[in-house]
Amino acid sequence: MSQPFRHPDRGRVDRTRPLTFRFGDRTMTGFAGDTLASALLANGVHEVARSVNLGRPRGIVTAGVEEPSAVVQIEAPFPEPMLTATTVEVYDGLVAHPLRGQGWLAPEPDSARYDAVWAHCEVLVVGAGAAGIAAAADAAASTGDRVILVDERPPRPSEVPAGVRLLTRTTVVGYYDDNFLVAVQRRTNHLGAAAPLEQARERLWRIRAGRVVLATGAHERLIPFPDNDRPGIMLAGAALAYLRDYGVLVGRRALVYTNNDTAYRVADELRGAGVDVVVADTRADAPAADLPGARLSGVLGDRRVTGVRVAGRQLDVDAVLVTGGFSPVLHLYSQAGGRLRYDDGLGALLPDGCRQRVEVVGAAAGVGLPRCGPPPMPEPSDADGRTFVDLQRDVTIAEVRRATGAGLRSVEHVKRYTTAGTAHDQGKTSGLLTSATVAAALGSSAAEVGVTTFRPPYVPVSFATLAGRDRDDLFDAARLTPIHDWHLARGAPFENVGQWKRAWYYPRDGEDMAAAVTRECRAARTGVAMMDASTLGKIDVQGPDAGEFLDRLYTNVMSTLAIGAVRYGVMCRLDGMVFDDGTVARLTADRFLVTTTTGNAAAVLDWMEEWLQTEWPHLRVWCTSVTEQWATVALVGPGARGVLARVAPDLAVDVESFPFMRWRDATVAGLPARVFRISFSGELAYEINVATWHGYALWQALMTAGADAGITPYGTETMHVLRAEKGYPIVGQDTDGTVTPDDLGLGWAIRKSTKDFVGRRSLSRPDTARSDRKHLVGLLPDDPTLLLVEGAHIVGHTPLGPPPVPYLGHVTSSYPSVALGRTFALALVTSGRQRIGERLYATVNGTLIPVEVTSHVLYDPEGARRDG
Amino acid sequence: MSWVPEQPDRVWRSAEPKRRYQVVIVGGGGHGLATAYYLARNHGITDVAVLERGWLAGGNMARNTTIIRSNYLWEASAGIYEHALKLWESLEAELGYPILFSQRGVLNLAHSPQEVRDGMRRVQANLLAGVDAQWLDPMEVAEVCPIVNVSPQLRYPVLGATYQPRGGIAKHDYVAWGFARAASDLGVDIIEHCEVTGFDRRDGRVIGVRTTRGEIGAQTVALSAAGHTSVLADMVGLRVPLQSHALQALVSDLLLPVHPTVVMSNAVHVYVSQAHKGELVMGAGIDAHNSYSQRGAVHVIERQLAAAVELFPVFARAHVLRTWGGIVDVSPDASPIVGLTGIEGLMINCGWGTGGFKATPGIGWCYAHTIAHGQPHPLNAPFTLDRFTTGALVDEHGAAAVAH
Amino acid sequence: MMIITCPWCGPRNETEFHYGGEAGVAYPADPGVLSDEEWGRFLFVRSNPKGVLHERWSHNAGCRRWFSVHRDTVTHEVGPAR
Amino acid sequence: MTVDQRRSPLGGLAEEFAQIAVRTGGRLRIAEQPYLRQLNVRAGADALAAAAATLGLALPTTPNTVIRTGDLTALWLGPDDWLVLGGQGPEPTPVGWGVVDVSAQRTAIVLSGPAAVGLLAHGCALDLERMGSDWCAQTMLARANVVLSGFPPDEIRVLVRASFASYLASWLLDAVMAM
Repeated sequence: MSQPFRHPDRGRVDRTRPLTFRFGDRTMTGFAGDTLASALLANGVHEVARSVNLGRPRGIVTAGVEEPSAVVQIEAPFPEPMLTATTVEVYDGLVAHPLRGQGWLAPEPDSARYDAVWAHCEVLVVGAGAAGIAAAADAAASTGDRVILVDERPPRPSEVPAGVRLLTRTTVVGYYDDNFLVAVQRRTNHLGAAAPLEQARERLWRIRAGRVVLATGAHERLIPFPDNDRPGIMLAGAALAYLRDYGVLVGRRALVYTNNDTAYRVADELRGAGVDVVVADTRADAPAADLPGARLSGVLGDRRVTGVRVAGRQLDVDAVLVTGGFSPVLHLYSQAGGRLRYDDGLGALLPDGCRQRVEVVGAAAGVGLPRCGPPPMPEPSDADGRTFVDLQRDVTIAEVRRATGAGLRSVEHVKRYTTAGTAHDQGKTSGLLTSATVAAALGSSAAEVGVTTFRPPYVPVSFATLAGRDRDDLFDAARLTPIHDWHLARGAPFENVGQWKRAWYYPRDGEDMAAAVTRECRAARTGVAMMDASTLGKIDVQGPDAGEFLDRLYTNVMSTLAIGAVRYGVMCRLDGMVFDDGTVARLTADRFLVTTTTGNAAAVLDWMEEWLQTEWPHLRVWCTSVTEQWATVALVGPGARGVLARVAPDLAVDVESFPFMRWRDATVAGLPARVFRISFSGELAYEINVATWHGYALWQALMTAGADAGITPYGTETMHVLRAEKGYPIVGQDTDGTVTPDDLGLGWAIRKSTKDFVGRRSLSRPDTARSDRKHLVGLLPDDPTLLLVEGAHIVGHTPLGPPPVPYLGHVTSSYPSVALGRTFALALVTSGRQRIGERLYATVNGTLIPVEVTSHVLYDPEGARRDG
Repeated sequence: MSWVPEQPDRVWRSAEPKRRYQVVIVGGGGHGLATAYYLARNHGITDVAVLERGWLAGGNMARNTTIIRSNYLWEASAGIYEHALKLWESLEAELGYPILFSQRGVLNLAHSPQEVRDGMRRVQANLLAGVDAQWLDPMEVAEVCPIVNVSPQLRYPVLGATYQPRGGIAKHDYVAWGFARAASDLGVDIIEHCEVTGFDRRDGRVIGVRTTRGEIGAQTVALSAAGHTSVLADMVGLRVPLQSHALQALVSDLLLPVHPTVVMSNAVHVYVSQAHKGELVMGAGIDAHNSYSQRGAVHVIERQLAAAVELFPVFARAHVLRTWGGIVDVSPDASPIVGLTGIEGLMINCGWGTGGFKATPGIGWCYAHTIAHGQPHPLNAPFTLDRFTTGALVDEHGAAAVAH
Repeated sequence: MMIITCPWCGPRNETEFHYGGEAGVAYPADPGVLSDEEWGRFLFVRSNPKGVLHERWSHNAGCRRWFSVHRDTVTHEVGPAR
Repeated sequence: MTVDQRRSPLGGLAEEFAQIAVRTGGRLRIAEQPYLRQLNVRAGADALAAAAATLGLALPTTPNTVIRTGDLTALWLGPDDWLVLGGQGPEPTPVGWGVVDVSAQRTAIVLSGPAAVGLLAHGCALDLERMGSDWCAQTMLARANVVLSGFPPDEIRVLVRASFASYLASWLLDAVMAM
């Protein structure tokens, strides 16, 4: 018979829409509106899981998120581990499986979409029970207030007050600073395989509320007794919910076991639905009880309750419905920073004040809850090892007593010793039982023992939901230059530099990276080559005090720079270590253009603003990022002048008219441009800047103009080789935050005058002023074909000997060089400049490679090539 | 089914404070307990009290993500962490306590050419320092940890990783309890719910502490209070270069074994292992602002999980069960501060940032030596306070970054 | 997600701001005259109270202005900007 | 007359943007407004009047507001910081204040229609429902810094840096799917 435990007419399920699902190896039917738990119970299935440690059969205990027992694995339509049967809505094609404490993850990627949204309201009400609806109606009545009412259940026919935005299937999971709450909305789960793919499966709501009303209700508690984990034993309120909401009878003959009066309403209603009910009340003074002053001392049945021993009698029952009172749901309140106080009458915690604008109403504030005290704890007995306080973690009274017996006094220690309260339900139904057991064992009170801290999330949230839409290409912004499409079409691989995508090299047919870079380097040294340098940071610094300002930030003097001239500059952090480098060009008397490294553009601008605003507000200087105002193309090589002359016929490009370290405004390829004669390769070079929207056109024009000269686009790898051959350091590669300008051989860039610059004082500290610091030097392997690994370490002796082996430094950069006809490296080496000419050894994975120390400037040390 | 081992029937002895001790250790976390243990075991100093203001080992010891490794960049760091790792390798037998030490290996992923250089550099430095270290290419990463997404299509693809096979995890609480019980057995007094409210001084020298359970005299007071060090140091007018920040962590629901090792990625700010019971244990970034709140902001968690799902697509439908924050004490060079303070009778051990747990036995050993001899142990000698004057920093930002 | 109130733009999420640590630590008028110890203190030592900290923020994703607030490092409650 | 050689960051997406209006039945329209002239103006209180006079417009002093003067729109960016949109010609010459032509630094994406605010709520934390008219704000949209400005009845202009434009456009197109 299908659904033998379905009551003929009670409940709110839609009997016109039967649904077929599979649980374990059984195919069953339920109705639209069922949870997996209600559908299973309708089919008479109580045993739905095994316990994690002891492997005991476990059933369904609750009808909601607090479920401590019925944890299942979803297998289809897409695997999801560790969901409570009480919260999974049934749909056609659902396949679920009983679990023993651990779920499993799908090996295939989750193709579902996720999403997040911000929301603002004056009033947020959590929980759409009677108290929540009343609070929402109240709030909505005040003019103009936006009221959001959040409820974890599917839409119900209950009345939504006018002007209230209702979010159903939505659970508030976290309550953070300044009334910021996060909720998870389950949007398509209940549709199963029919869920539209483009719709987000779950949506994260980030809600900022003026004030919050928590109408989160209360969780019913178990009363501990031997074998209280047997399937068929559940909370009395849950049995009532299954009848009222789903039309499901949890059994035919039930024992209601209670310490409070709510049980009698449950008993009456179940009797009305045809269930035989016996009420056993732990209180002696319980006139309505069939068995007053009763203790449940045993349970019959192995995989399902078949009977109980109570009050010295044995009863045949197929369900035991327990109520040990109620604990207000104050997880969110506690997360908000709300204080809790223990109320003896309720045997539970109540709200006791919060610095945030939050109020608690209804059962969550204890309203209407029976004042029955904590659940009665059993006297110590042989059955303690079968009397559970935390079902999901298999924690028994005996285990808790063992913890206190071992010497533990804090409930936090007991929790960690026993693992009580750490499972899927985070102790929603067990927390108080654990505290009560500890209190009983220590002869103390639950009030003194307290409970462990409530932490977000209130219910488990899938990783993907919290990741939202920040996945795949949207995981992080990819910053593109205006010439990106060209690089892409040309087949360049890209290097991530911060968020930027930079063309790495441009392989021709059949070329690997090494071949491409060799070709690109040769072109730059012997012909003409070009690179997209648009990612360089650019800052417009203007104002009457701009020169003075730059003098304070750079190690060298900028205020003396002539209009039309450019100077290389280094900045230090306060600790004297190199922060960034770049060029400074003087545009007018009170205006400079500063360039920064690609990675530090934002940091340098922030640095400038911080100094200007917080230390030197009297300086009249304004800094503006123009990084993306300008596209920059570096035109490099002995043939660069010819190509430039061709595209900029009005620009005098001869050495005298346009010398090194000067800039000129010009029309280049018909585009308004600013051309800088600066070089990061040692070759004759121009950096041509045009408005970003003209970058692509400039690039194409240069490619065309240089075609007959064999103009060669090159990427960041070639740029790195060319600069390394010249000994130009790259901040972040040849430096690591422990390197001073002098360490890099940039002592010449430190001004001779005593005028302060940021970081100067640090350079004279005892350790920073040592002469035997690590210096940037060149290394030439004895074997000119051998390429050192970047990161290889340098030692002065052979053999290595046993560790710890003292070392002198490490290789920061290493390349094969077509210009040098051999490999070379840059390295930071202790007393490096004093070791030039010495034989040292590079060590990689224990092997030793002999190298000679040289100056870090290996190519064209005289600087003869820069004029072409 | 892997489940936790049976817990011992006996833990530490809860003591009442005496009037005075030879050594009072302020802070009953892993470091304080290990220090007490090694004071007794290595130096025969058993007249020791460990004062804990709350429940024992309830601070960072209870909140960290339990990663153990020694592959730090600089010789000084590798020295002390490797000493710790060697002690970890025999600690279970030493303490007679099941600490679930599991050497499942630690991967540090590299996502940019610069991270590849930095990783290779660290591997070579580690090998010279006697630390086991390997460089793995992406395919080798996938062999060690098949669930890592090594597709070059990732926004920040995995370009390789450093690998320390001897790294791993242990069960934090059990480590603390193991040290507590062993120290207690050797005569150390462990005193919980005893908060230090001030210091007693005579002629400039610290001669004891005032606590919520009375005054306690001491020849040496040894601070071991991690994120709360500044609060204590302020009481004696000692200015320590520390800032306390919230570091967030979380656990998932219990899963069948899926993740065989420990994976850390500084670039995308995530690190994850799967603990013995089956839960994924994850850490994220440090909140930028100072905080003593032991909770963090949810946007950090969101970002962390975006990174986790990118790197481990298999994690998409794992669930976050619980999030929390620890308070990490961060020094300017991301290295610890250990040793003398310039105040007679007062020693300091702090600034471990995110590295505290993995150092536990090592620093306990060395701090005990420092206390017993009044001079730093050679392994903690580089970590003096005066390096912030001379500039001889041990800058682990590059290698430690956010990390752990 | 704290709210930090920018004196110009009003309340915004903490993610729009850059944290600048303790406020009121002025750059020395003449660093050259400081001893190594004094300079070291200026560089590295900042207050770290468990309680109210006078600290700097910059509205980085907004108007880019620096300002200071008093914020409780335990409760994260923020006093008025100045 | 020279050929216009400009190429806007989102020129290639015009068709995809146009589809949105069709798909949403006009509830949401998205279009790039390329090559908008933009001047970054910096002036202390002492030079405010001089700057406004030279530029021929009023500069708002109320944070996060906009003043329109003829075809010029001045956005408040900071207490001494404005973005002036529209007009044409080279940078004016400032005296005692500062100006930088940043026309190519950002491109504009204009969203309009009743669904515009709801779409932005997927990535913007500001309470856009409660903005007045002629407002502006610098903030984050998804993972990009933006300058937003809003005009009646339902238009919101998103100024985004050129290098982030492609990312932000992808994000917007994806968000439309999620709506």
